[in-house]
Amino acid sequence: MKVIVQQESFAPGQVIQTFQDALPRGKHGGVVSFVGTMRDFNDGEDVVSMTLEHYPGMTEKHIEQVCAEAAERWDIVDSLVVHRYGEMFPNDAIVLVAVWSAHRANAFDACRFIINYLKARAPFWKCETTTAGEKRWVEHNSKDPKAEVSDSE
Amino acid sequence: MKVIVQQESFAPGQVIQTFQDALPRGKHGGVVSFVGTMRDFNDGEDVVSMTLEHYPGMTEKHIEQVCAEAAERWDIVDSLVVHRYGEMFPNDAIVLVAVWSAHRANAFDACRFIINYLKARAPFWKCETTTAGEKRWVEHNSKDPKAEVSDSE
Amino acid sequence: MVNISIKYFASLRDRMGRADEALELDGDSATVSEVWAKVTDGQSIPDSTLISVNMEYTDADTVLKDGDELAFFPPVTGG
Amino acid sequence: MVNISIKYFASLRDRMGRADEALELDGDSATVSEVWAKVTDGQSIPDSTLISVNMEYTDADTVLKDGDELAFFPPVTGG
Repeated sequence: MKVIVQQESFAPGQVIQTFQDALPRGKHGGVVSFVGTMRDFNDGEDVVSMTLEHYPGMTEKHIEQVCAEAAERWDIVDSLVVHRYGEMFPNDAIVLVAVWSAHRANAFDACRFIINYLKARAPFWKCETTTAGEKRWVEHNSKDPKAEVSDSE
Repeated sequence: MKVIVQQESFAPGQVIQTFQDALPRGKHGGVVSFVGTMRDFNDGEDVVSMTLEHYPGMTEKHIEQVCAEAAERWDIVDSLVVHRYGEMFPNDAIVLVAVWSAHRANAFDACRFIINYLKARAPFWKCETTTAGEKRWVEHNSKDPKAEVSDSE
Repeated sequence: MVNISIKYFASLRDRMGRADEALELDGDSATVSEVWAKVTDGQSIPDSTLISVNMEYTDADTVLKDGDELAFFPPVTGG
Repeated sequence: MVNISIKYFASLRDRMGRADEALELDGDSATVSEVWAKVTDGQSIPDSTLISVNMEYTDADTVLKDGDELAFFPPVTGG
């Protein structure tokens, strides 16, 4: 289990491959991953960049909790989360969740669980800069971070 | 929707990135992918290489059918499948399924559907070569390729 | 006259000792199981054998038409 | 004497005009809502505000202990 919260941009495929090359051989049959990408519009306006603020320490702690919970609930080989903070640009990868398992059903379930709970619980806040130079906080619907979450929103 | 059945090895992350770079901008919020990897043991014996036989024409046709069905059932932006045939070696990627969508729930569901039906329907057969030089066909449990499938096996 | 082609894959090809063959059916038509009996000297199709006609899955009762591509193969193991 | 630190994030930091502060509580203890009233001249915590103490989510009735790190922030929007 590895959780990385970093400012630098990253190439999801490369990060997955490097992590996978270090896994014990022959134990996993596959990897399921989710990569979230920055869009270039939101609410009808063009967005030139986005700054992600986070709560250092609490962010890592909660993503690690979610990964540990996934490893308890499903039989998986390993998991990897990379999440950026700071300024980023359209089409940048924001978040990567990857889960390796012997049976793919577990990897699908665990990967989905991790990204859903990460989105509900990990303290990150998006602030967009529009082409008009306006900065605005992205406001989502209020959600209890302790509640059961889904990915239907 | 793109289906590639090829003999050459491929780097999943690179293939995903190249495909994604050509997608219309701003329509998808993320990509869910499954990558199946060749293991280096099976049934307790070390496997040095594997040869995947396929039914040219029928293989592509059935993977395309499965992708088209996924696109009907879920609101997705695009899907990509790469599947190898011929000789491959431990830790090689055998299959990649990637699905882009605006809402990640659809990408998870569609990706899982595609790999499950691909595994049940696409005419591929694995033949392993063990360290003892023995060649053997991998036999799975019999399954009706027309039935509803799951990923629990 | 009904002319068909037959393909065998994987372990079934090894068992048959050939990858494909052409067959001319005497009557107007024949089912898949009748064709199998013909190419194996009267045997019945082994359990779990999969059958396709013109690259679509089908069953042993399917009646073959002129020009059909019939295939027999074991359960698939891709992905 | 109870000394705590408070952090504000995102739109709530903009609104408070500060990112963090230290607070010495007069009595033996205070709840999160009492602390919020103290730093905002008697207001109540806005709807949908999230609260953490020592980096764990909690609610407004939590009683603070000496050395606690309290944080207020809007709904999270990562991932």
